Amino acid sequence: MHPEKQTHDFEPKIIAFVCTWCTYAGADLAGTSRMQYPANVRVLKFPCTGRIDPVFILKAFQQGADGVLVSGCHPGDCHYIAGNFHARRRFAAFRKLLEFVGVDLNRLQFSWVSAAEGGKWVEVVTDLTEKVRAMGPMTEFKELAMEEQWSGAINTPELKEAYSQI
Amino acid sequence: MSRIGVFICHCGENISRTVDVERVAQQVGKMPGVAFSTDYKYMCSDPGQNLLKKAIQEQNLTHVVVAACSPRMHEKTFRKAVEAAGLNPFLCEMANIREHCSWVHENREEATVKATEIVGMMVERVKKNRVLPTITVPVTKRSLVIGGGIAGIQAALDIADCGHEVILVEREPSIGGHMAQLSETFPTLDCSQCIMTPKMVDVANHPNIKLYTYSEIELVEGYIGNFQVTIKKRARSVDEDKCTGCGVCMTKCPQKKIPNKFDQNIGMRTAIYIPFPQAVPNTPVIDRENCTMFKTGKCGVCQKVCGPGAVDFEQQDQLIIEAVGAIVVATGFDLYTIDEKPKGSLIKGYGEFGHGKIPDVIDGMTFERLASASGPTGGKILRPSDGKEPKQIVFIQCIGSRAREKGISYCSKVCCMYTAKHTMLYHHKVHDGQAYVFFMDARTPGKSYDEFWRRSIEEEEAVYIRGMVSRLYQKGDKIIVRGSDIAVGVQVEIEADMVVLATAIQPQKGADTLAQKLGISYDKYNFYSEAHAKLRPVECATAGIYLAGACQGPKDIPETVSQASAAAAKVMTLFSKDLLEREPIVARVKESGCVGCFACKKVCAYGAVEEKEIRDRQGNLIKTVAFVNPGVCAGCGTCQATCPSKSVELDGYTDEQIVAMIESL
Amino acid sequence: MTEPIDTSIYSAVTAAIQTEAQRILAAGLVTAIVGYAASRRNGSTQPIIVTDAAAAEKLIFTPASVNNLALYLTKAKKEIPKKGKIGIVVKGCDLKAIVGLMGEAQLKRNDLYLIGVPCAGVLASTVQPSTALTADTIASKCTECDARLPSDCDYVPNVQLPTQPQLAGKYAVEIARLEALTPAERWAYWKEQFAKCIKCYACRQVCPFCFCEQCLCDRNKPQMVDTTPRPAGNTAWHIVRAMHLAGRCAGCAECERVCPMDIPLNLLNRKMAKELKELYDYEAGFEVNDKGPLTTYTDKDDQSFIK
Amino acid sequence: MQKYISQQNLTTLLDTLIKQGTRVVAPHMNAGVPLYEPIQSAADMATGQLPRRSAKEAFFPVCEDIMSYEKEGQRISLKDIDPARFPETVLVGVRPCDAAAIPVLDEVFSWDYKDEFFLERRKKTTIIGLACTAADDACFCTAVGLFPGETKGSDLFLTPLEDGGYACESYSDKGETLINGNKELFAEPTKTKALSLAEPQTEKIDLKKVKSWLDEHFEDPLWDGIATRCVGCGACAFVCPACHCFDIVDEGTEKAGKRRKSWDACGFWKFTHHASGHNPRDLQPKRYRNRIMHKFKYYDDKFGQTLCTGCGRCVRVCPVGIDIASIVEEISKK
Repeated sequence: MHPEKQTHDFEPKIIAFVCTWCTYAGADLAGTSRMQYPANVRVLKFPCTGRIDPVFILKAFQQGADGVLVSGCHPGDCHYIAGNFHARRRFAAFRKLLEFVGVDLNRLQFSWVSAAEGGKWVEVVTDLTEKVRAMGPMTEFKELAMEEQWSGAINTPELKEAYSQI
Repeated sequence: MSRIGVFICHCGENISRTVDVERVAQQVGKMPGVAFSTDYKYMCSDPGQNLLKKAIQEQNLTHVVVAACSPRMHEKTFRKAVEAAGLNPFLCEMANIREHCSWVHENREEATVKATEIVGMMVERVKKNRVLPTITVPVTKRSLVIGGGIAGIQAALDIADCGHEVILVEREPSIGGHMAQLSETFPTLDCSQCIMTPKMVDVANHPNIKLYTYSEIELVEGYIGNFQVTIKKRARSVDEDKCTGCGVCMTKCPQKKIPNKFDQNIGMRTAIYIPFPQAVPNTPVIDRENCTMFKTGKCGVCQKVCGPGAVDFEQQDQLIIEAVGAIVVATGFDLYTIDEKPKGSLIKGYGEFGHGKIPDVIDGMTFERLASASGPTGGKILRPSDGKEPKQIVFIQCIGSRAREKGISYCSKVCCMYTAKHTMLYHHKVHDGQAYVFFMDARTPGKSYDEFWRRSIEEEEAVYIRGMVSRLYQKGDKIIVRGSDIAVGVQVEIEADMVVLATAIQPQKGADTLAQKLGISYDKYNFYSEAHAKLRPVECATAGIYLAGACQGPKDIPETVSQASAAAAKVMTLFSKDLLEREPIVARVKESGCVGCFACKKVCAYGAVEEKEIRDRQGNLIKTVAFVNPGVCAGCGTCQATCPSKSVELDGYTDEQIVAMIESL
Repeated sequence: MTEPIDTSIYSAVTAAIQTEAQRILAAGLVTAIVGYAASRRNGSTQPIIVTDAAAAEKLIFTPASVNNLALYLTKAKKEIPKKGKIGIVVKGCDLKAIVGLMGEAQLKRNDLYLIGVPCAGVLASTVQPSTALTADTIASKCTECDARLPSDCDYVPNVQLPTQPQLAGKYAVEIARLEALTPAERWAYWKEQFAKCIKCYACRQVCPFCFCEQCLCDRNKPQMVDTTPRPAGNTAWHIVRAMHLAGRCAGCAECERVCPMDIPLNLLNRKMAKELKELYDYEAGFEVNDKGPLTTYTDKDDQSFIK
Repeated sequence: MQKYISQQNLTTLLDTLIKQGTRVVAPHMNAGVPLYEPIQSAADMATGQLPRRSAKEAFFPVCEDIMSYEKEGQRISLKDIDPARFPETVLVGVRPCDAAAIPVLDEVFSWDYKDEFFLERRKKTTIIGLACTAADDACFCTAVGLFPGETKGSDLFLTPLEDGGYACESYSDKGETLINGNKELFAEPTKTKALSLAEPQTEKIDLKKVKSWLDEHFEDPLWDGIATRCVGCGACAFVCPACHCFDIVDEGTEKAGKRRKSWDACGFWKFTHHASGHNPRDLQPKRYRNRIMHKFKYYDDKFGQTLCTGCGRCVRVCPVGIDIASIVEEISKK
């Protein structure tokens, strides 16, 4: 009844920011259709992709996400007329910025998943999880969180241990 | 300090089969701020809800998280239950551990860990939830109906009968719309005017209906419950109060050869005219473009003959402002004009069928006027070119419709049925004539529709040829129609006396301009978009605006009437309360931080952001800030993501709530 | 390469500014003029607000007139009373910022008297203010300047701009260099740069577009960006700053000039400008735009990155 | 105690210290910017330019943790930082203007509250000062009563000689201990001429006069005149060797986090912003006035010292060219 968990060396943490009308509903559909996908994703619901601030993506990486997914309604399907069009520009720009400061864009996925696309949701989540799993942990922001200005740094055993855990 | 109650639902076995709900409840119980945590078989059941209510009261809970199915399923249920127990409903959140967890993962360990994290995320979120009072907006219980066809008339009468005032605005000099032009209607063949004109008269006589004909919408401001509409009442040049409708002016008017649009330009009218004898209002209008007085300054015959002195050449267009609480848009349709491609249109012409070039190639509406007893031929089917009775007549369906290569992919829905009707009317009037129909498919769903269509073949002897016409040309006084009968697989050539094209139904010209004034959305064909294709088919996404009839998509009369009554019902629902309650998920501006860059205003698709001046006690302007009208705001939050200083915040989805969720992971 | 750059027009520009300033102050056309004046260190200038015609002689323009004075017109500078018409000395790059501020409802053209400066370039922040202007000492932004002559000003001194030596665009070169690196190498580069940051917020305080009364990063409910000057918070701050300026930044490079730790901040802004130009054909210029590239959209926008 | 140390032996001294596990902090180039930083080898020392930030950060870090918290269930557990973990440090190549600021800071950090973070680092650090041979026109140590050979604050003071070596004099027990522990590297003083010290850039200012004017002029049009152009950044305070205001913030999540202390600046609008929303220093001139008052009056009132060593860093970094030396000079002439 309960299949064994597939063992992997590394289970990535994936944070998904989705709009409530299309992608959240699409993920619900995947559920009602009993489709299966990796359990790594955590979904945050927004009214619209237009509400998703780039800072949230940054915050997610800082909080230890190994991959981030942003997903909403297909162009023209926005429940709020044009929220996804604004989001499209905002993220087109933001991903370029992240890329420029050295974030590997393979860790940041954008998609349009409609309420009818339970299958696409599964595909997008599975692909991102597998891709990020293959890349290994996102160490950049985690390391950064441990770093201090030299004058404030103390090399404690706890810190060394924390580093080794990244 | 928050005292959060967490309720983990088993959903029978739907959740508990894969998620160890007891362990989740136990783990969650240790999270900071959680005062009570339990699991239960069916949280949505009455005992489940009672458990929730009891716990709120006994444990003095301040916030609630129900971990169960999707919030799209039961959020309302639990928020209601929470409200019944005395908490603000927005202090309750749902954690989706069914659709997003137990149903999509098989491994119990993984699913249990994930469910715990999902619940933990919602626990952190709910701590930052604020009490949100329901937003109330006063409602002006008058409504505006745009368009005086059958849809507008039906909606106006229903609302007016309910005791609410209606402003009915019609662009043409008379109400009636396309239905008034029809001869008979399918599938009963009752005379259109016989059933239409009584309704028109009802409108004219209704104490609750204020009728503006020959008028257009100039400007729409405000929001649900509180619209201000500016109506441009074009100068009729005839004083409606003085005119008795005697018609002397029309009989004396020297300009008698003006094509009458109502008769599809095959009948003629005078320069001072009513479009048809049963027009409502029965007040003539002077067509200033064709009136000798207006063109040359000399004539004035109508003024001289008018007993009551109603003719007024000096009359000006008037702007009238009306306050209404709801708007029904019923602007109807227009027919696809096949010989030209309007500038900027995505639709290509059908020049190959000679419409507009071969006089005896006409469209369906022209056929209606020919068949109409009150039409230009007195109901006789006569060809426009020479007035002869056509003995061989060809009907071609799907002109424009379902023709992706021409830019229209939709089905116009009514053509199969009206073509069948046309073959019958033709057969009744030209007993020795033969009707042929080229068709792709026959679409006849509807009560008694298929029976009607079969009758046209089986009893009225119409010959149906499945296939499209490839070529059509004039030869002598005949029109040669060539096509293929794909059912039999042969080429067909018919020497026709007249050809009738079932041209596609399109939205009225200017539908897009009106939509922009109203702030409603429309598709690429300019049909207005409903809020939800299935569940909100008569509402626009913009609150307080409703749709009726063919402006939303092709429809026949019964469907139009149903939708009009449905729109009226929606209006009456809105008017049933003095104050409109709205979900408080709207944006709010924190004025102290706002610097008035109005990026929010630039991205708001609803025009909900206004500029507001802040003044000190002496009245000096301190600054201009953004103000979000809660009556208009739809709650998408695009403004907040755009605001550089985060001075506008979407209640229910604040940065604090979202960051709390991210930080919980 | 130490090719000298001809700044001989600056003395004529200075004289013209003084005469015009005196005239408009005396005639009451403006209540104050924001310009540059000499300060103690050899060759240096500092911003000055002149309200008296007699003090107009203090106004100068030199290669050390580096500041973007548009800052003083914004709401961020509450100390300057914004009553009546204000005159301001602007270089082309400064004018772009003023134009941007007009587009964001922060300034009205009628409230300003623009004294445009034909500009041959200003000094880099890394050299002493007394240094002569050469291809080496010129500010990086000036190597990519397309706005030496401001347009639509109320007054521009009538001098002939000398021909400029061809200068290699320093930002374009550096952006191309960084783009060619791997993400990990770029991360290492920026990590080293941002680690130096001490969160003095000079970059924010001099930016004409950082006119928010309360910066997102000064809010603590929620704490979107950690405020402490540690590598994590520094990195977040600079990413957020660049994103908030995307599609707004006029390229005056003040952020980079004032950074006491010499972090190449304008590189981020230039990179975003480059991307927005490529994506939406948007560039900061002399024309007031109602909407910036990130407050508008078309239904045809690129979405090749969206699955 | 006066000694001589050759360039070679100084290198050996530092490398030995590093090998022994002592943290050696010296001027060092970091991504193109000279900063006082721990060095891995004496060869990394770069004394040519005045470091962009002062030496105060060796005692008063830009940012440091002072406590951590963890929440589990209804319990919160706190953990203090143990100052015993601060490393033994030798701070070398310190400019006189930087070294002189340290004893000034001692006053405030050991006043009614003993700041263990500052004092513990102070206790574990030996300061080797280096006479200043290059100044620019932003420098004004001579205006505030110091000079390029000032030894105040140094445990050991080096004066560069023409032969590349240094005259070396100890001014404290820590200095003597360092010499005594490495006797073989130090020789007796030589007759070699010292390199000429940096040219004084400014006349000495009568700081008593400045203070007495400040005593009487809390309200004065001067403040508006200077500070309308101040943009309210913290650059001047952060690079200053004597500014010592700090902020304490908790960073982390609901579950765990740290309490941190980091530099603050009186130029920031938030500096005196009350929780109520009121701000007694609501405009920039009031904030800038505080900067001058604190340096030349309040600190003097309390500790009898001036909170400025004339390093000129604030003059160099000010985005709008505000020049504290000219302001103080202007006040002294009133």
